[in-house]
Amino acid sequence: MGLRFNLVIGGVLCTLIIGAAVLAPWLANYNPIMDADLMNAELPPDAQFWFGTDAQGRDVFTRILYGAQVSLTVGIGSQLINTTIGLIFGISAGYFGGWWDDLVNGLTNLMLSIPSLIFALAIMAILGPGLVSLLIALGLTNWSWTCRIARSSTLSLKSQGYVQAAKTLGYGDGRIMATQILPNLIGPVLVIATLGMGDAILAEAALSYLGLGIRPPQPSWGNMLTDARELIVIAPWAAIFPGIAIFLTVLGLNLLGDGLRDWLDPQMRTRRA
Amino acid sequence: EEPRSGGVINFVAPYGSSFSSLDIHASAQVQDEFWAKAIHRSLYDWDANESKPVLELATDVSVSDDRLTYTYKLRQDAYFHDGKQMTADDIIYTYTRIMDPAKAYPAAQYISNIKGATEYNEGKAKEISGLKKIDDFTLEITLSDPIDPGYQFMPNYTAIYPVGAAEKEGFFTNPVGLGPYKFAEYVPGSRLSVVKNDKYYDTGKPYADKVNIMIMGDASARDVAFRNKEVDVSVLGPAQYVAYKSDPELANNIMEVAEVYTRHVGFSPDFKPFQDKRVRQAINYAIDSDLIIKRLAKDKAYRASGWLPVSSPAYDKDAKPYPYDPEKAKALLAEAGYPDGFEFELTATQNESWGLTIVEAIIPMLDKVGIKVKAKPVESSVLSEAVPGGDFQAYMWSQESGPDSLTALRCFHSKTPQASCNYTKFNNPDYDKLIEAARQAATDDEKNDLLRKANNLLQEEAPVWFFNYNKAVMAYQPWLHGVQPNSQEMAIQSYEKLWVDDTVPAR
Amino acid sequence: MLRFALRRLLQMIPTVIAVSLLIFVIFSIVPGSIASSMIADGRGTNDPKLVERIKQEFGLDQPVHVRFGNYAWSLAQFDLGTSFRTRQPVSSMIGERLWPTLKLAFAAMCVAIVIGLPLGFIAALKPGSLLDSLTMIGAISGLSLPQFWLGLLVMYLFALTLGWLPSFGYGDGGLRNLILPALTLGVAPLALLARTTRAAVLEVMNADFIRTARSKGMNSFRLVKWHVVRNALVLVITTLGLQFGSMMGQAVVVEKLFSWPGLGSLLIDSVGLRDIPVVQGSILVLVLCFLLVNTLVDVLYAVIDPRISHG
Amino acid sequence: MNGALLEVEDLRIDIGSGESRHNAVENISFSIDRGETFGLVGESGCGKSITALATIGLLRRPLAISGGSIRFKGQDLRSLSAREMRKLRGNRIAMIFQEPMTALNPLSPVGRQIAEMFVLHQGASWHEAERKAVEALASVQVPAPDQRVKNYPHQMSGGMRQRVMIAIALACNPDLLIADEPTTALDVTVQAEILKLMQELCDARGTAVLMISHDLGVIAKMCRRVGVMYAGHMAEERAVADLFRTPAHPYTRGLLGSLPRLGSRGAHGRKRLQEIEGVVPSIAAFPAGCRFEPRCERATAICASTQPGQTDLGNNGFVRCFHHG
Amino acid sequence: MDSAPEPLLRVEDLSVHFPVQGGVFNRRRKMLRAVNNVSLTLNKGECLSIVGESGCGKSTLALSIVGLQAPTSGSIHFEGRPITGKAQPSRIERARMAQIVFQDPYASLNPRQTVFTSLAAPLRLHGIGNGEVESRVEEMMRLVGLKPDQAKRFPHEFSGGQRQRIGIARALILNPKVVVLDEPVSALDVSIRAQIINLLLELKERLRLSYIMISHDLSVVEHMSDRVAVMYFGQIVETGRWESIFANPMHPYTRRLLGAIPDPFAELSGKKLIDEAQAPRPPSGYDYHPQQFDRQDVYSAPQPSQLVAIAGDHCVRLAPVA
Ligand SMILES: Nc1ncnc2c1ncn2[C@@H]1O[C@H](COP(=O)(O)OP(=O)(O)OP(=O)(O)O)[C@@H](O)[C@H]1O
Ligand SMILES: Nc1ncnc2c1ncn2[C@@H]1O[C@H](COP(=O)(O)OP(=O)(O)OP(=O)(O)O)[C@@H](O)[C@H]1O
Ligand SMILES: [Mg+2]
Ligand SMILES: [Mg+2]
Repeated sequence: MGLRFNLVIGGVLCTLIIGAAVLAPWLANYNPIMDADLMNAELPPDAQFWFGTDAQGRDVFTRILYGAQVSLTVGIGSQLINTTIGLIFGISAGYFGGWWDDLVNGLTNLMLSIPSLIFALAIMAILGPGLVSLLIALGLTNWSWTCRIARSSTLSLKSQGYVQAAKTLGYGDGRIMATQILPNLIGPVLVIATLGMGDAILAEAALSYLGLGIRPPQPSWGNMLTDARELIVIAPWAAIFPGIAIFLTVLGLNLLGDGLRDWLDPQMRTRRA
Repeated sequence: EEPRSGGVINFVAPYGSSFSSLDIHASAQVQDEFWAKAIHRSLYDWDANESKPVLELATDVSVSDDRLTYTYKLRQDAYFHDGKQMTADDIIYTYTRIMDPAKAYPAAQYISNIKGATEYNEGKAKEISGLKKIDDFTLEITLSDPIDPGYQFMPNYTAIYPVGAAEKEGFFTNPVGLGPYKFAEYVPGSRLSVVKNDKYYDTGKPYADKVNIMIMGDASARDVAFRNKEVDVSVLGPAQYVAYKSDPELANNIMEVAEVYTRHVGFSPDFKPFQDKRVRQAINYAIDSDLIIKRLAKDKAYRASGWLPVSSPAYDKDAKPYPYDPEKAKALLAEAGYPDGFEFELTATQNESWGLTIVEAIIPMLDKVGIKVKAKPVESSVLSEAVPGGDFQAYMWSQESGPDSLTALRCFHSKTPQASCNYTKFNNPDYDKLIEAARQAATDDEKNDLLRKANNLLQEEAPVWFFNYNKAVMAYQPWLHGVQPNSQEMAIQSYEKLWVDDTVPAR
Repeated sequence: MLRFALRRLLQMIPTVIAVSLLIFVIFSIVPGSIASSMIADGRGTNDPKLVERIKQEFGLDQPVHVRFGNYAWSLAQFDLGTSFRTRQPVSSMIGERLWPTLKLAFAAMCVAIVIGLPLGFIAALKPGSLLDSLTMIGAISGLSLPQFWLGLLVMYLFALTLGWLPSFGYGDGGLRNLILPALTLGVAPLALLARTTRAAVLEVMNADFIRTARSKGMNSFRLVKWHVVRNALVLVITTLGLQFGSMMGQAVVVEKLFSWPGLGSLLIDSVGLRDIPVVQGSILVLVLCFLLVNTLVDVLYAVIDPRISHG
Repeated sequence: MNGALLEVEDLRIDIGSGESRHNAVENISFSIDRGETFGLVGESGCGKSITALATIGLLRRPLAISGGSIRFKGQDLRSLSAREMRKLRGNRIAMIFQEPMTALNPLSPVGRQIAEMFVLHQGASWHEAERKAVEALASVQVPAPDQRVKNYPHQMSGGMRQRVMIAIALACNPDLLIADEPTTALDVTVQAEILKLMQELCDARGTAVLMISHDLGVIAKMCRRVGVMYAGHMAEERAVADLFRTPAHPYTRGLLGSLPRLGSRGAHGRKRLQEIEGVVPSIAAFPAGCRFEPRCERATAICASTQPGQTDLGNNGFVRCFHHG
Repeated sequence: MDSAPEPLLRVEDLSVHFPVQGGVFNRRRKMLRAVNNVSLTLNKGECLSIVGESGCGKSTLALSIVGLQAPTSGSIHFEGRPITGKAQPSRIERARMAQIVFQDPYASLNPRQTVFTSLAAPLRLHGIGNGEVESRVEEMMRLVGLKPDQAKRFPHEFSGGQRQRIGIARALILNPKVVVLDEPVSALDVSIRAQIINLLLELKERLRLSYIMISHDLSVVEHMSDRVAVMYFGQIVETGRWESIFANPMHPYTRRLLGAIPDPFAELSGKKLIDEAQAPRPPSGYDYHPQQFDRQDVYSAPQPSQLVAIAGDHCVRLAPVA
C-alpha cells in the first residue's frame, strides 16, 4: 500500500472529523442537549434528522458532530499530556543516564505492566466520570511508549556529532535537550501521538461501556454507543452511526500515523505501541 | 394444563456478572438470591399472587397480645439436602450465626429485631434471648418491636442452614439447604446448576430436573441469548420491552409486574432553594413525567402519585400525580423568589431507568422553566455512599418502597436519620403522627388508611420528584410455564413452580 | 539460559512491589465502599450500624498506614487477603477465575498468531500486491474497532443470525463458547501482528545478509525458510509479549460482554462493589501474568537470538 | 575455450520508473579473462556496486538493467531464466560484500552459512556439508575451524567475518569472484591480511576477480587492469601500470594528483595537494554531455553537449574524453 | 634545553575506563580500559596525529580532550592550567580552548537547523551581539570556502565535503586554540579529500591553530603532521616527530601498520616502506610491549611498561625484561 494512500486517506478523514468538530455549531441543525423532544424519539433517518434520533429524541447527526469535539478533545488532550510526560521523562533519562535513567526505566516498565485500560479504569474510579477525569486518566496511562522512543532516540542522538559539538561549544544541558534533541524527536513522537489519539478514542468508548466515560448529557461517541447499544433492535441508527464515527476516526488517525511514520522514517516500521 | 415433570430450565441471573459467595448470609446482592432461592428456604416466603409474606417452614404461628412473641409450629416434613431433618435448632443456629459478633453479615439487619439480637451481636450476651426452642418443632421468637415478622424472616438472605453447617469444611463450595433444588455445579462468574431435590416437602414439586442459572449482566448479550433460545427467561430493559412487545413471536410470553421501587429525585434540605416547598413542587410540575415514562421508559413503569407503589396495600388509587404544568412551575418559582430559576447539581448513576438517561431528558425540561441542571455521574457504590452521607444537592435513585408499606414510609419519619433512609431529612410533625398511629393500628385496614394519608401528605410536601414505580418485565420462552408475578423482585422466581413442556429444545 | 531466565524472574520483583504499592494507594483513596455498594441498587435501607460493623470486621476503621502495613505484610507472605464481599480468600477466588481468563487470552493469541502471522508473511513477500493491500487495510481497520461494538456484531452475526455458536457464557468450558469471545479479543492483536510481521519481514528482506543469501543462488522458499523466518520472529516476538498485556486489559470488556467468568469480569464487578482486596489481587495477578509472559518472551528471544544469551 | 570469462557491454542501469526514472549507470563495458583480477574504482555512488550486482543478477527494484549485455563464458546472462541464474550464482559467480557485520545472518552459526553452499550446489547432506564447512573455514586460515564453525557472527571480529565471507564465496570454486569493497570496513593491518589471502586463494584456484574499491592502493596491489568510473560512466579503462604512469582522463589525473603520496613529503617537502573543484553530480542531475564536464578544467563546449565515445589507447585501454592526454 | 616552554596542551597519565553493562542483579561490573595512562603534549601551532587500529581508544582520548568524556584518572592541562577534575572550567570557558571536528559529516550537523543557526547560536551563547554575529558567520563561511549566502540552507542541501567545511567552520567559530580532528577526511570521497586537507593546513597557518588529528590513513598523517603518536589498545606505543616515525619505525605495531598500507605508487614501483625482515632490536634490558593482545585483554590492566626515548623525542613503549 502506497505511502500516499495512507497519508491521503488518513489526512482526508482526519480533516473531515476536525472540520466536523470545529464547525459543529454551524453544521448542526439542533442543540445536542437541549433539543430533546421525546415525541421525536427513535425516528429513523430522514430529511429532517439525517442520522435519525436517539431515545431522547435528539438528532443523532447533531450529537455526532458535537461528539467529535469530545472525542477529539479526549484524543488530542490525552496525547498532549502523554507526550509531554513522555518527552520530559524520556529525553532527560536518555540524556542524563545514571540513576535517573534507571528510575524512569523502572517507571516505564511499571506503567507498561499494568494494562492501560485497567489503570485508566482505576483513575476514573477515583476521579469519577467526566471529561477532565478522562483526560487525566488517559493522559497518565500511555506515556510510556513516547518515553521509550524518546529515551532511545535521545541515546542515539546524544552521540551524534552535532549534539556533542553543542556541548563543546558551551551549550547547557537544558538548551541541548531543547534545541538539539527535541526537534529531532518530533517526527516519531508525532507518529506515536497520532496513533495514541486513536487508542484514546477507543479507550473512551471502552470506559463508557464500563460506565466510566464522559458525563452525559454531553455527547461523546462512546456514551452514545453505550446508550444506543440496547436500542439496536428498534433504533439501530442510534448505535450504528456513532460506531461508524469512531471507526472512521480511529481508522483515519491510524492511517495518518502510519503514513507519517513511513514518510518520516522507514526504519521505524517495526516499532509500534 | 398439567405441569410436566422433567426437563432442564435455563434461567438467568441478570444483575451482575458474578455471584458473591455461596454463603447467602454474607451477601447483600439480589444476584445471589437467584441461586439461594433454588437451594435455600427461609422461615417465611413471599406469596407472589397474594403479595404478602406467608409461612414457609412453619405450619402455624400464634402471636402474643403485645404482638412481640411469636410461637411457630415448624413443619416436620422438611429435610436438608444431606438428609437431616429440619428442627428448631437449625433456625436458632442460623439466626445466631447471622448475628455473629465477629462478622458483619448484611442479613443481620433482618434479624436484629429479635430481642437480644443486638446485645449478642455487640458481644454483650452469650446468646440471643429472643430465640427459644420449646421442642424440636416448636420455636418461640420474641421481637423487640411490634412489627410484622413475615417481612423480616422472609428474605432469602435469612436462609436456614443446618446446625453447624457453616463451620463444616466444604459447605460453601457445596451448600446444603431446604430448597427444591440441590446444588450441583458452580462455574464462578458463569453459571450455577442445581438438580431436583426429590425429598422437597412440597410433594410433586419441583418439576424440572435441573435448573441452570446463567449469570448474564449485559442486557444486549442476554437479548441475543434469549432470541437464540439459549436461555428461557430474560429480564427486559425499556428498549427491549418495546421490541419484544412488537414482535409477534415474543409478545405473547411477557410477564409484567409492578415492583416495589419508587424512582425519584431527592432534594437536599441543605440546598437553599430546595428548602422551599414551592420550589420542590415546581420541579414536579415542570417535568413531563408521563412523556418520559412513555418515550424513554417505554411504558415500562407506572407514573408515581406519591411514594407508595401500585402493588402496595396502602396504594391510593384515587391519588393524582402532579400534572405537567410548566406555567404553574414558573409561577411557583417566582413566588418562591426564583423567577429566573437557579442551578443545581444532580448526582446520578449510569442506570438507564433511574439514572443519567432520565437526567438527560429532564435537563431540557427544567431548562424551560429556568432551572439549570448539571449532571454529576457517579458509580452506583459512590451514589449509595453520597446519598446517606448527605453529600448531594439532588440525587436520582430508585428506593425500595415495599413490600411493607409501613417500613417504606417510616423512612420519612423525622426520627429516621439521613444515614439510614431519610435521605431528604424529611421532617413533618403531622406526618410523624400518622406513622406512629399506623404502627399502633389494630387492623390492616386501619393501618393502610393511615399510611395512605401519610403518603398523600408526602406527595403534597414533595421532598422528592415523584417519577415512577418500576414495572418489571420478564420475557420467557413459550415452553416455560408457571412464571409468577413476583412484585418484590420479578426475576426471583420460585423455581419449584416452573416447568417446561415438551417443546423445550434439547439441552 | 536457566540463569538468564532466573535473572529475568528476579527483575520482576521490584515491578511487582511497585505495582502493589501503586494499586494500594489508588484504591485507598477511591470513593465508595463495600458497605455503600450493598444498597447501591436501592434495595434495603442503609444500616449505619452495619456499615460500622463491616468497617470494623475488615479493619477499614484503621488509619491508612496501618492498613498498608497489614497489606504489605500479608502480601509478603503471598497472602492476597480476604474478599470483603465473599469472605473467601482472594487467592482462591482468583484461582477460580484465572484459568478462564488465561484460556481466553491464549485462545485470542492463537487466533492472532494463526491468522495474523501467516497473513503478515504473505503480504510482505508480495509487497504491493492486492493481497498485501487488503491485508493491511484489514489490519488497520481491525485496530480501529471499538471492542465491545465488534463483540456485539459477532454476537448478532454468528449467534443470532446464523445460529452457529452460543452467544455468551462459559458453557461446559469447551471450545464452542470460547470462539466468539476469543475472536473479539483476538482481532486487535491479530491486526497488529499482521502489520508487525509484514514490517519485520520487509525489514529482514532488505537486510544485507539476505543479499548474501541470494548471492548464494538460493530460491525464495529456502531463503525464507533458512534466513527470513527466524530473523523476522525476533522482531515480532516482542510485540507479541507486549500485546498480551493490553489484551489482559481488553479482556475486562470482552469478558463482561460475553459473561465470561474470568479475572476481568471479577475485577470489574469488584471495582463496582468496592471489594478492594479482590481488586488489588486481580490487578496484581494480571500484572504478574503480563510480567511472566514477557519474561517468557525474553527467554524465547534469547533462545532464538544468540546475541542476547551470549552478550 | 577462447574469449573472456566475463564480457560486459554497454551496460545501462536505470533507477526508478516512470516520471522518476533516472539513469544510474551507462555505457559500461569491460571484460575479464579467466584468472584475471580486474579492478573497478570510483567515488562513492558512482555505480560500482550496482554494476557488480547486475553482473550477478541481484539487482532489485527500483534498479533494473535497461540495456547492454553481460556475457559469462559466452552465455548472455540476461537471457537466462531465474532458475538457471540461481544455478550459476554462488556456484560459478560468487560475491563478497563490503560490510562483514551485516552480510552474515546474525542468527545462524557461520558453519551452517558456509554449509548451505554445499547443500545448494553440490547436493550434499547437511552432515556432509558441515564437515566441508570446517575444511572451507580452514582454507581461509581461520584457527581452530572445527570450533569456529559453531560460532555466531557476533562472536567473531570483522576480519574473521570477512574470512567467513570468503570461505562462502569460494566454497564451490567459482570461476568469478566479485569482491565489492571487501576490506573498506577493516583496519589497514587486517586489510593487508585479507587481501593477501584473497590473492593466494584465487591464484591457486584460477578464480577471476572483479575487485571493487575506491582505494587506488588496493587496486594497484591486487589488479592487473582497472576501470575508473565516474558518475555512472566508465571514464577510463587501462592496465594498472599504464593508468598510474600516464593517466589519460582528466578525472583520473586529478584523482592521482590529489592523493598525498607516502614518502613524497620526506623527499620533496610538503606540497599543496592538487584539488578537483566541485562535487560529484547527483544521479537526478547528471550533465547531458561528459559527466565530468562541470568539474573539468579542460572542458569545452562540446563536452557539455556530447557524450564522449571510447578512444582506444592501445594495450587494451581506452578513455572517454575529448581532451585526454 | 633548560626550561622547555609550557606546551599548549598537556595530557598526563590519562585513563578512561568504561563500565561494561551489568544489570541490577549483576554486581560484577567489568571495566573496559579504552585509554590507559596516556601522556601527550601538544605545542602551539603543531599538528599531532594519533594513529592506531579501530577501537584502540583514539576517539575516546579525543573526546576527553574536548571535555566530552570525563577521564577516569589522569589530568589534562591547557596552557598550564588543569581542565579536568576539580579545577574544571565551565563549559562556556572550555569552549574557547578546544573544539572538535567529527568524522561523519552527515551526523555532525543538526538536520533541523540552518547552517546559520548552527554557526550563530554558539556566538550568541558566548555573548556576541547580533550585528557582529552575522559578520562573523559570513567571514567564517568564506574562510572555509563556502558562499556566505549558503548559510541560509539546511544541512541536507550540502554535499559531504561541504558539510565537513561547515563542521570545520563551527569548530572554529569561537576561535579555539586547539582543534581536535577525529578522522576528518576518512568519510569523504577521494576527490574531495584533498580539498579538505588543503583547507585544514591553510587554516592552521592562517589562524595559528594547533591540531590533534586522528587518522588511520598514514599518507594523510604523513602529509599533515608534525608529530605522530601510535596507539595500540589504549596505550601509546610509539611517539615522535613525523620524519622519525616514518623513517625509523621501531615498535612492531608501527611497523606492521606502515607495512600494511597499500600505496599505489609504492606498490607499482615495488618499493617497500618497511623491510619486515629488518626489525630493529629494542635496547638491551627491554622488550617490545605489548606484543600480542587478545581482545579480552582490554578488560585487564596491561603489564608494566614505559615509553623509552630512542632518539630525540622519538619514544617507544618497552617493557623491562625480567
Ligand atoms: N536500492 C537503491 N535504490 C535507489 N537508489 C540506489 C539503490 N542502490 C543504489 N542506488 C543509487 O545508485 C547509485 C550507484 O550506487 P552504487 O551503490 O553502485 O554506488 P557505489 O559506487 O557502489 O558507491 P559506494 O562506494 O558508496 O559503495 C547511487 O547514486 C545510489 O544512490
Ligand atoms: N561510551 C562508551 N561506553 C563503553 N565503551 C566505550 C564507549 N566509548 C568507547 N568505548 C569503547 O572503548 C574502546 C575505544 O573506543 P574509541 O571510539 O576510542 O576507539 P577508536 O580508536 O576511536 O576507534 P575507531 O577507529 O573505530 O573510531 C572501544 O572498544 C569502544 O567500544
Ligand atoms: Mg558500493
Ligand atoms: Mg573513533
